[in-house]
Amino acid sequence: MLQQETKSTQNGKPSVEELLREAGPLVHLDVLDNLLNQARARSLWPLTFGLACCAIELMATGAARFDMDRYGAGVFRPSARQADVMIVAGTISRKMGPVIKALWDQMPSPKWAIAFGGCTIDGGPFKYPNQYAIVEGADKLVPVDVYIPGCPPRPEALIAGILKLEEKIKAGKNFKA
Amino acid sequence: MPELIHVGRDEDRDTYYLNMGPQHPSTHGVLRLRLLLKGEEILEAEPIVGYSHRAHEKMAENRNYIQFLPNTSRIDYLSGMIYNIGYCQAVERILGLEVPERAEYIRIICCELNRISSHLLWYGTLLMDLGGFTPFLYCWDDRENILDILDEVTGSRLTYCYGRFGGVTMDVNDEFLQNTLDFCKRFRERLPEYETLVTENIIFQNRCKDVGVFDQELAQDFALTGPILRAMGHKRDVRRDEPYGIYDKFDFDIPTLNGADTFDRFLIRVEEMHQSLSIVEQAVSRIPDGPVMAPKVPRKIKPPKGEYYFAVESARGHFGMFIVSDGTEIPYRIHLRTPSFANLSSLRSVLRGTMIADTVAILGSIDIVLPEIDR
Amino acid sequence: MPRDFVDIFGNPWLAAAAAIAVIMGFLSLNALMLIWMERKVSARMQRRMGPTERGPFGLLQTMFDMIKLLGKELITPTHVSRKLYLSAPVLMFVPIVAICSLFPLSENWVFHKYDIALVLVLAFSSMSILGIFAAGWGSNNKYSLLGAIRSILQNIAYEVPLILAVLAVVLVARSLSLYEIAMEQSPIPYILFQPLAAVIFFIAATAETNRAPFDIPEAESELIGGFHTEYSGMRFGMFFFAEYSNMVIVCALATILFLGGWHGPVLPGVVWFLIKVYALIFIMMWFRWTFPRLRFDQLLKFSWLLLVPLAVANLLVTALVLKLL
Amino acid sequence: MQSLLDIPRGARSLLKGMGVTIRHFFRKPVTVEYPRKRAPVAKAHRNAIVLIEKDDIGSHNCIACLQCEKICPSACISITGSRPDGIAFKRPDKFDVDFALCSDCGLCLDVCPTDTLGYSEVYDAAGYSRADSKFDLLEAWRDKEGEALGTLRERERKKKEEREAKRKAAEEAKAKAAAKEKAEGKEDDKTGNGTAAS
Amino acid sequence: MSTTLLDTLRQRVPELKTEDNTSTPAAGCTATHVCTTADIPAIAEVFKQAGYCLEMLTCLDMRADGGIFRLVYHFSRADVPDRHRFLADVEPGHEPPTAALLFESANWYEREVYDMYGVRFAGHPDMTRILTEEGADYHPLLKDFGVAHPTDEGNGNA
Repeated sequence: MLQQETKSTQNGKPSVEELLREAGPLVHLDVLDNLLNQARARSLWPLTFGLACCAIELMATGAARFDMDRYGAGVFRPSARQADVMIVAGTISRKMGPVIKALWDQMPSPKWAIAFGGCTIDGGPFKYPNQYAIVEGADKLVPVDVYIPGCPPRPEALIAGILKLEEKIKAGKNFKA
Repeated sequence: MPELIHVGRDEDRDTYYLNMGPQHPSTHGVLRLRLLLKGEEILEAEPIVGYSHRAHEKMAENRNYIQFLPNTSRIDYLSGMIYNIGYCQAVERILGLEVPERAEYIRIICCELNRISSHLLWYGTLLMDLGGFTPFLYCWDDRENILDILDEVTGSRLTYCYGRFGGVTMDVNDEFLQNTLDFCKRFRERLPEYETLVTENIIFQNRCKDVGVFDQELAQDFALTGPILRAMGHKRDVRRDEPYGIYDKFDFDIPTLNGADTFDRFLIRVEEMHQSLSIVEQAVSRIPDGPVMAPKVPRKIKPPKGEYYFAVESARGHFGMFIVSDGTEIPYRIHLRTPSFANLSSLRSVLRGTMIADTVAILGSIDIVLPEIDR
Repeated sequence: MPRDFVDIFGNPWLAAAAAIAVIMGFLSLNALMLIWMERKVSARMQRRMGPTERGPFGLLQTMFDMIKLLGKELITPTHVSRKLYLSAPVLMFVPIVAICSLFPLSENWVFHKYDIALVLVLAFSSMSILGIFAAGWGSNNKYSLLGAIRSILQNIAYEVPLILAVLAVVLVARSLSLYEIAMEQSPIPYILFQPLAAVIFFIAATAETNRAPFDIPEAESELIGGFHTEYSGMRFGMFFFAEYSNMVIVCALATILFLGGWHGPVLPGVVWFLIKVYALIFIMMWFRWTFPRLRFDQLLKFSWLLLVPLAVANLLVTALVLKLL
Repeated sequence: MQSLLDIPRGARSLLKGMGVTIRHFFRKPVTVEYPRKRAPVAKAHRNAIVLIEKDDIGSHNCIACLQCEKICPSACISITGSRPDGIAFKRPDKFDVDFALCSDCGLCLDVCPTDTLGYSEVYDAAGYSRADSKFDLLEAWRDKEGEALGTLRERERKKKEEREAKRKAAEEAKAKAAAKEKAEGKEDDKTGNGTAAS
Repeated sequence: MSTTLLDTLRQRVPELKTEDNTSTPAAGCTATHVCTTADIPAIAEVFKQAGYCLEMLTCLDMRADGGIFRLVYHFSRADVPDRHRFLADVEPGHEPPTAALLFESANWYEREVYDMYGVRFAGHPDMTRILTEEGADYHPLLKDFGVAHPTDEGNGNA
């Protein structure tokens, strides 16, 4: 029945989609969605996942001076089932690619990824023509939300990245980069 | 990444494979340990490496000598300064370049500070593997002080590119020297605090004493170097055996113990921190004035044709660079003989018969850095 | 005699429902507070600041964690045996609520006056181990299996000295009802009579809640997540919840048995009771952030070769002394 | 397990260990609350490279000699330059740095003939896409470019004038010298003639 | 001390060409020896008795000039700094004998040489790849593998 309805829009009657669009959703879930987003943004549990040099700066951010725990992000969960954000820190070698993909799939659904360091953005200092050993960029494996350049970036850059990720989560659906 | 349980039943023992996979809180990076277990006891241990292979040696063959500098501090990013300056010293020895006295002293100070910061990070991660989280944070607090001092003059916190052929990029001012002395004094006051918190802790001693005892022929079989070898009674240190730079002008002794277990390897590294502190203090007190860069450095580095080998003592052991030059500006081959590659291969025979909790302790006491193994 | 819930509500079923409501309220508030307290205490001991950005002193941090966990996807892996896997959090949580109803908080704050409350507490507390085992065995993951086996052995090993220590107190108080034990200690808390029993009880209690030097079942650095490796979302939250509630129960039991429950000079009974409980919880947290983890076989040897003989000796000495008096 | 005598020693070591942590419990934490207060960063800290203002031109002094592009190990600098009229050196039209590839080695700063490369103060860059780590270094100097070209042309003109002045002075000097020689030459001729005539 | 070592060495391997490098410190070893791959086990045995360890084993791709792979062995002594370098040439396709039976460290070194150059070692307990990705069918460090030939002034990336 819906299909015929849409076809008869030529004679000026609004089609069903327009009607639905005007009426808006029957149940307003975005208030709950907004609450959940606010909570998700304020408690990001990273996955302990250091690959190379940037992993040391990741540990430095968790340590005493820069202390990610001030933002609730200090709870490093070793198991992928309990982590929210995967901070890819370090060069991704080709042999490590499938492992990262598997870890990403094991994480429960509202999950985000931070590409921490030049190697995870597009290969960093290890990028040269015919490079056979590394995956040039984490976004070839996982959908990355925040990119933090630097080799290695300072711990403050990671905290800035986490704050940017929080804004992105808080903005929810209507987030514009 | 635990696989499904498939219990392999051979005749009398039910064994199963456990995968301390590439992503594991205590494998210090991306090492994968495939353990054949019977209950908690390990029958077979196979370290699988290669998960952070970044083709350093291939990159050495497509860029000239000066452009390989940033790679050197990323091979072993915990003793980045030692590797970076070791590479510069290797090429200087090939070219016969003379480095001014002040630059040599600055190099010694920065290398020893880097060694202390690497040992501090090892200290923290070993304790975290054994379950005590607090010492990890204390170590990081002291390590941040070292990073600030080195940041002041080298510009980076972890992967230094401070050395150039013929000297160092930036001179050192008095404030840097004063900061170093303050750090040494403050760190010496803190070490007894670590002592009471960890070394005398009865639980820690039980977890480390007589755990992972290396028997003597392992040293020769696996070409072990560094603190592991010194914990087995061999007084071997590249700074003393094949002196490079001006290490022969400083008096520091090489700590050796012959218990060869996790606790002795722990004590060796703590003692090495003391020694490095004394080296830094001697260097700061006797640093001369003068230039930090050799007067005339050839614009294009073209080492004469031939095979060269140069070794330095990194925080983990004997790091050697086998450089083959064919006279052009691009190195023909640079092979990086890294200490952890040999040290880790000894895990195959050491882990037999130990328990999982011991694997973590032994792996922590061997102190490996994965990209240095996978190059 | 205090008016307990049954007198207040008349109908026992209503009283039970009211009791459960009160307990759930207290436990959930308490868990939120304890998780925050643990993160702040651990941070302060490690020269850092802990959660500060969420609310004053980061108080709202745990609330946000709980809401986020509620909103997470509940992954049930295919290779998991569903019945065990799904029942584990419930199995772990039910005994806790049951135990809480047995504690007399002060003179007239008691849910129901049982004369053998102590036996019930010990019975229920050994039930929660079933939850851990169901979680470990059910999630068909080698790490969880190892965690489950370890936790059973550990709980059995530390149940024995726990009970022996409690027996020593029962001998002195000559009663099994928590209310009467607490009443006996009005002038002098039993810790002065039974210092060794108190120490053994506290060590066994720390091991019972899988914490501090005895946190072998969920040893993060060895077994990734221990028995709760495969749990995500609010199911993992339930384990978190159960662990902190266990802590409260064990410390409450310790205060009633050894520190004289609600007796204290000026403040009302309940406040004294809560102060003592939270002091003991602080000591437990202090343990956790100071000591490395015991290896598994050392842990068992420590209990069987050291705690159990000491507890038995203590029991004999107490019996002898009571006989002579 | 260790012998029974060890228990007091063991217990004492545990208690002393706990003493250390409780002492830290009451000490002030060392955390720097990053967004609110910023830890002091070393002046020499290497972040992304930028063009810095050089010797009173009012803008950078890059002459697009491509030395830094050649030496860069990870090839993250790409420059195209052209010679504006009236200036001896080239000026860059495009100076892009892909900071994600940069390894902070500092070779470009060593190699720059006019020392116009420096390190930026921004150490906490984070973005939502790969493009956020690709910086265009000329952007900061685009508005000052006109004025800089003016000063450069004016300096060029001054140099040209100096050169002409020097050349003219040299010619005059030569001319004067030649004139002086002619004058001496005439006297020689006179004396010469005299001698010859007598 | 090392003279007796050289004598026992020469008895076991008569046609060993030795060149002394003590005068050139940059070479980093006391002596360089050129031998054939056949007598590597014999050399390894001599050094094992003398208490030396196999510090390094690597390979050079000399197929451009001479059509051979050159294996480089470094035997080094524990307490006194004394290092001997052995160069052994291998035709592509031949399998040199393994030293892993005598020196355990050779196990991983030879696996790495196989991984990077494709030179297989006969008698090696576990001749598989060690560093490159699973299912890799290339040997990366060969000279003709995937590198834009570096021009003299620019680097390989230009």
